[in-house]
Amino acid sequence: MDIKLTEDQTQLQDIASKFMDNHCTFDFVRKMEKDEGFGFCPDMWKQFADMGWLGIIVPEEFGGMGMSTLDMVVLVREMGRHLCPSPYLFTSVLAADVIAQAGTRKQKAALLPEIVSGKTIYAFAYQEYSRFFKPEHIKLQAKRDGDNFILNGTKLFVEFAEGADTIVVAARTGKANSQSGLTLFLVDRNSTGISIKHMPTMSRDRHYQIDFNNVEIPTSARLGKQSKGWEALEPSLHKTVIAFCAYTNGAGFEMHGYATKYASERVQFGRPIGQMQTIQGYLAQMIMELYGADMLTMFSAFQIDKARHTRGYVAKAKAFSAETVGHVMDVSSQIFGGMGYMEEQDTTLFLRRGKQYQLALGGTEYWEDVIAEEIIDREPVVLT
Amino acid sequence: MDIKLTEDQTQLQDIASKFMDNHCTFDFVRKMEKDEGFGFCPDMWKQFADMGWLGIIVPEEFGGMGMSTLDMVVLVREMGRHLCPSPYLFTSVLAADVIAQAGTRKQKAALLPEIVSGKTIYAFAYQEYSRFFKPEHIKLQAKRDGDNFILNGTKLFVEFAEGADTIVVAARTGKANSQSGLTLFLVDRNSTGISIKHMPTMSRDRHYQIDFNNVEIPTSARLGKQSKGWEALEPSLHKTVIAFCAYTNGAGFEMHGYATKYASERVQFGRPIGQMQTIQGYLAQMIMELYGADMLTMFSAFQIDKARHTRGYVAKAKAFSAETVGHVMDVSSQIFGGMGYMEEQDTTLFLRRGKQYQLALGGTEYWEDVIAEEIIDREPVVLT
Amino acid sequence: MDFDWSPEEIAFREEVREFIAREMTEEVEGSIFIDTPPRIEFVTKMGKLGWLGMGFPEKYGGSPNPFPLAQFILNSELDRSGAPIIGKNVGTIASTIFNVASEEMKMEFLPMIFRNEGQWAITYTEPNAGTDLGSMQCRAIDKGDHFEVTGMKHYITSAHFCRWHWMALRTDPDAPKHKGISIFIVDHDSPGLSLSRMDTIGREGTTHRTNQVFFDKMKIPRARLVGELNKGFYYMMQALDYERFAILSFASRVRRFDHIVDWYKNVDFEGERPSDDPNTRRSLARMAARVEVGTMLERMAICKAQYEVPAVEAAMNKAWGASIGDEFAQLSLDLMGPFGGLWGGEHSPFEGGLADEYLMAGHARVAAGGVDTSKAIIARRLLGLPNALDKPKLPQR
Amino acid sequence: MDFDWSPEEIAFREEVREFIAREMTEEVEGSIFIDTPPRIEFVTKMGKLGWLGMGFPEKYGGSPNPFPLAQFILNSELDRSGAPIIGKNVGTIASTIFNVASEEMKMEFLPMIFRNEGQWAITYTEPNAGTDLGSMQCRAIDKGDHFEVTGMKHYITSAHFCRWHWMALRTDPDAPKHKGISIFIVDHDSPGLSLSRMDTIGREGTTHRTNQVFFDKMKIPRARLVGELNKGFYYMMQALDYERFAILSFASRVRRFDHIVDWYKNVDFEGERPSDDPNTRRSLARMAARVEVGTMLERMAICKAQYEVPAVEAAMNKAWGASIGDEFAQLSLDLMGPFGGLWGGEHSPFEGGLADEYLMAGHARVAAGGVDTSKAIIARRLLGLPNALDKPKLPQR
Repeated sequence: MDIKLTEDQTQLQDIASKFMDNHCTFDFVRKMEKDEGFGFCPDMWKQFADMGWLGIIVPEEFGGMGMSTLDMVVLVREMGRHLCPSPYLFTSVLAADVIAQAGTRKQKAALLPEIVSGKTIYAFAYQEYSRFFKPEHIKLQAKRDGDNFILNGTKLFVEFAEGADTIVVAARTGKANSQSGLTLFLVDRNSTGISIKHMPTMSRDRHYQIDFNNVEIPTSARLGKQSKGWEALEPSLHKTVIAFCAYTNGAGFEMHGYATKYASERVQFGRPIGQMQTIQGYLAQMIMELYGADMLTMFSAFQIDKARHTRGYVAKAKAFSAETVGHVMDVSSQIFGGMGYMEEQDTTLFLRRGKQYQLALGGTEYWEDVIAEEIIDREPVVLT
Repeated sequence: MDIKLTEDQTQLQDIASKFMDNHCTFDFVRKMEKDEGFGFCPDMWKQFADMGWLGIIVPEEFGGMGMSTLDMVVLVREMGRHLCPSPYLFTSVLAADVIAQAGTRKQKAALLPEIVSGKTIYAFAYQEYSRFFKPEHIKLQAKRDGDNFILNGTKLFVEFAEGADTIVVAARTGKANSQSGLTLFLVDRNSTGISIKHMPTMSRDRHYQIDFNNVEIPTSARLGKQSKGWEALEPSLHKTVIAFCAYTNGAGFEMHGYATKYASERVQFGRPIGQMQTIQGYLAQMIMELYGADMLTMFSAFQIDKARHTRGYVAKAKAFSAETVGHVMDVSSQIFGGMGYMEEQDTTLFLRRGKQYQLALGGTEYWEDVIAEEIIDREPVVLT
Repeated sequence: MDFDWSPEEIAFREEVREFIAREMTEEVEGSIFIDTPPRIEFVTKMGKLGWLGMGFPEKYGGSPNPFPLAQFILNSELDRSGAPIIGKNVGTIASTIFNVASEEMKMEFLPMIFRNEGQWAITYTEPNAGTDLGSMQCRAIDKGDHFEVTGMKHYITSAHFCRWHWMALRTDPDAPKHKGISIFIVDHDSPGLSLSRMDTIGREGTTHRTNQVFFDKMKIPRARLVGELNKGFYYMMQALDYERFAILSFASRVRRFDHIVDWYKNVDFEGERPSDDPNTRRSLARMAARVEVGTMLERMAICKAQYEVPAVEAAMNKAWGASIGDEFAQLSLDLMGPFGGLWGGEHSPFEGGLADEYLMAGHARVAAGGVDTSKAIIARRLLGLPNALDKPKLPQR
Repeated sequence: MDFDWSPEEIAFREEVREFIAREMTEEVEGSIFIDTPPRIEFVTKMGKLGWLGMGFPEKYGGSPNPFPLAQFILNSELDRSGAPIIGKNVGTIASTIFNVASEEMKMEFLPMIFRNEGQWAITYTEPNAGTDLGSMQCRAIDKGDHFEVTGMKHYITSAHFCRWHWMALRTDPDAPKHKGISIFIVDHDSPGLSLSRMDTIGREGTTHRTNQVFFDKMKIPRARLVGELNKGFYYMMQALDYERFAILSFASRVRRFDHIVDWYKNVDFEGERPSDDPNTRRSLARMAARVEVGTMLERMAICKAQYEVPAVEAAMNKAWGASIGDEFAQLSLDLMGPFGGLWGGEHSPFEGGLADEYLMAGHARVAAGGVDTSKAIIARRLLGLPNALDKPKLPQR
């Protein structure tokens, strides 16, 4: 057992870190928040493609780098450190993975190279009007009509929908209020009947409501088997959730670093505030949580790569990382005193993201329910 | 509005405090823990009677002092400060109150003076094999049989049952699994068919399991109307719960005082540990919680005296006092370092009681459910 | 012990409620974070009723105090309804002027404050003197008939619309740091004074503006020195005890909690009703008890206030209130799933208002000395423990 | 990154598991709080297998270390099964002797330790020197060929059955307090040494006995001074880093948590099944994630241990483990309603064992320096912040 990064991983991390330092500055993040385009930078996306990042987990036969989940997570953590806004997670993790796993040979050959090259950007339409993240709660209907499916319903929290080319849609084709009966579709973002509305968020990122009003799509747009959508989606979703954990952990580490630096420099009552027991207690508690969240995330990625049963680990990683990012952004901001709440202070970029990240992709409550199912309702899986 | 004690209350508090200082020492409490009798001191009970305490809320016409709930609570808080072991709560609060409220004229005249004089000691048999404290969970059956009722079933956590003369029993005479359908009985502790078994607790006090095996009692032993037992009991139970809160708050204040004193005297690293920020933070947090619990308790007692709707306040007082006593005993013990966990150290008397008190008479979970019912399911009551 | 309001207290509360019902408009309520003309006008109306100068002598424009808790009742009702409360102008400035200033200064400023003529900024904090106000460095140099100031202050919240500054400046750089500070009343129009805007975090239009204030050879007439030279730090500290109490009415927190409970009772996620969900119920119940504790600690403080300045109780109010505010800002979003991250729009509960509260909730924990400072006050003044920031102090044997 | 055990690690683990399956009896398992003959015998058997001296040279009775993590795997399996773990004898005493003692002392004591002959007590703490070990006052006066000791120690946990004391004493009362302490090996039979019993809180028969140890003109031969005179404090501190790591296997906590989950899965309160209750489920789920974090922090520490002594990681293990232990001792009782207060008897889950754990859970938070001390170590050594107990230390500009 050894948790040291491999040489390749260290190199990837260094390259990513340097790239982000240079290109994903706080000014850049602020600019993207106010961007009149799609909230991310097409030039940067092109650079991601040039570095091979867009195909990091795409099999080599389709032009990707065929790297592991663990490798991908190392990269995404660096993006998170810099709060990098991009449709990376849903394009290069979720869409790339679910196409590679569930797509037909023809779909893979046609679609994966376009992900790798940066030509196609994906969004992910899953969440509907529910506090939870359960597949049971999906109601958007897909009805077969000759050679087409007709989609009707509403999706919420579709990130970067407006800048995307294709939307991965989880729709109901079978039994209501059940895990089964879902089907995945790859829907052209410009299809007739789609209307998109911005949903303002604390992080000023790009989430959208999409209304599907009799949207006609060809049967060829179906991904995987009919009414087996959840089975196809779940493993890719887990991979995406773990990548998101790495992203939020990275952001947490970065914020913690700023707070630590400030605490060691800010003098009040004749000593740096970081010499006070309470401040030390806050910082020490947070760094333990961050290490714990990070290790859980890495461990889950490792188990995913080994193709083991990982639902419980993913759930624990997400529940704990979520709590951690919320807690770290909140308490670290407090260490800055009043300054932590001034718009011009760069750490507010982190504060505004903390709670939103905590609640994204299924809040703590949803994932705690999953943990309960794993520890109570099923027999334990002994991992070596 | 004024939260100062009245002169009479101050006097009562002073007398109680002095009495307890003299008679209810730590040695006494330890002696009662190991007592081969009933776990309380009959002589002390006699003194309670002499001071009029046993009849503090009994109407004057039945020989009592006819004082308010608030007065009683002031007294009980002093008992709690000294961890005084006695059947006071269930005799002089619960039994006295429920007899005064639900008893027939004849029952009152016969039974209340015997409470006041110290002749009859009561225990309270309510809880059964359930994690919760709901009347719905009562299953012990009382069946009418001619001029008698026949009781069958098991009660748990009956405090001082062995030393009691009479047991207030909540039994089911009607619909199962419902608040309604309960009836109260006053059962002679020596009735045939009763068997009593000690339940060991952390505080080494006297809780018992009582098995009722075809226990025959006369219909005259019924208290209040048949199958209206919960309606008769609930107000008295609230009063008892509030008295118990006062008791645990008193214990909490006392323990906090010991921890504060120790912190200001114990020197490590060249300063009293009470000069360290973390220790100050613990002590300050706990004293806020104690004041809050105490005020909520006093306020609830006041509302009870005004005969207002107090279910929500009682629930909040109990839920919060319970959490507070658990927290205060735990953290205060830690302030003593290793010494806090040595049997010979007197503060362990408090530590052993903390969690048990927290869970007694309905744990936090039960009372939080009650709060939820009050704030969510019913329209708010505007109090002036 | 009597937890009920007296008939005269109830009568006064009714009077206040009627006033609010009559005078409160959406513009007054809708701008908690910004002081606007409608809010200022609202306060002026209270001044006309004599509510600003309650308890001060009539010769200074004051009015008789009907009973000890009148001001608390007034503030509590104002706070509950989202109206501006009687805060620093009366609590800090008028009280200090009344206690320590010259007769001339009293005659000049007190009536003005009680009529709400001219707004005030409290101009204390500097980049290196936040919680640790004793470290302030911005100097007022004694030039005989006036003092000269060059330097800056920051996080000054009302500076962009104030008429006067209630300003603390260092007047003796050689004295121990707490013994070289004085208080001045400074005309905002003084030559040499300029502002630079700083905004708190928030959605456009809801942020709280604060300011950096710069001084370039600004002159302050000697007559504007408040009380004695170099006593400023003690004046500030005395006022703080009172301010902590006066400003922190718990009523608005109770009101917000009630609104949140209402929201959870009434919202319907296409069939999923949060108020049926056991975890949501338990979480709200737990919070309800903790909010109630806040109202109880407040009751304790106001009862004490009838006899003396409730310094310790005010610190408890501050610590509990700010902690609870943070807890329930967090909780209210946590229970909403992804909707908790919204900052406006159709699906955002309270149009993003809860998100705003969440973002500033941590600020309440650190503002005005912060929760940890309040706990230190409790530890020292109530529990008698030595100051953790002083040199190690061995117990007396 | 490889989170899997290697084939040789797995093989060794199997060997350990087989040993435990073969040698473990109820008497060994049933006495976590007391060291008994069956437990001592169990350890002696491990000594015969060479497991106590792993990594030490064979000339001192040691045996080759199969691979870096062998000792951790051994301890983790022992801990998981409730067997005695390889603790202070090897981690503190043998390591320090090996690193600093004379060749003679190594030859005399190391083989004895690795064969588990003669038990040891760590005799450090005094009434005024708990967390602050540097303050110890009990003196060893240099008399040339021996040292003479009069005074006392307390909270000495194995003193009533030990053969040897690993004892820290003040040898220079005039030096700065950390520079006047030395370590000695003291024969328990030394004339002038006597004991007085102190018990921890607990049910009869389950308490942990500790001792006060008194010295009346006790002599220690000079040859029993370990390493250099007055270097004792540094030896103690070095050993502590390692000890924090070695002693705190998380396995037993995981095992206890699994037992609690099992209990909640299987218990039936006449139809009410806690594992169907959403609040119980959520509480256990939350705790499960936090327990898992403990296993992760432990993994981090053991991976680091392959390269160096994981001082910071060990402090995290200690802080997280003790906090989590307290949290779940509390939680497991909280979810039981009134049954949580029971201390044995028919209705008491685990026959009162959970109550015992609850009562001692706070002790784990304060023992061996405590959670706050561990956090201070993290703050200083990982985050580079100055010691809060030192004089104020301004940052270098």
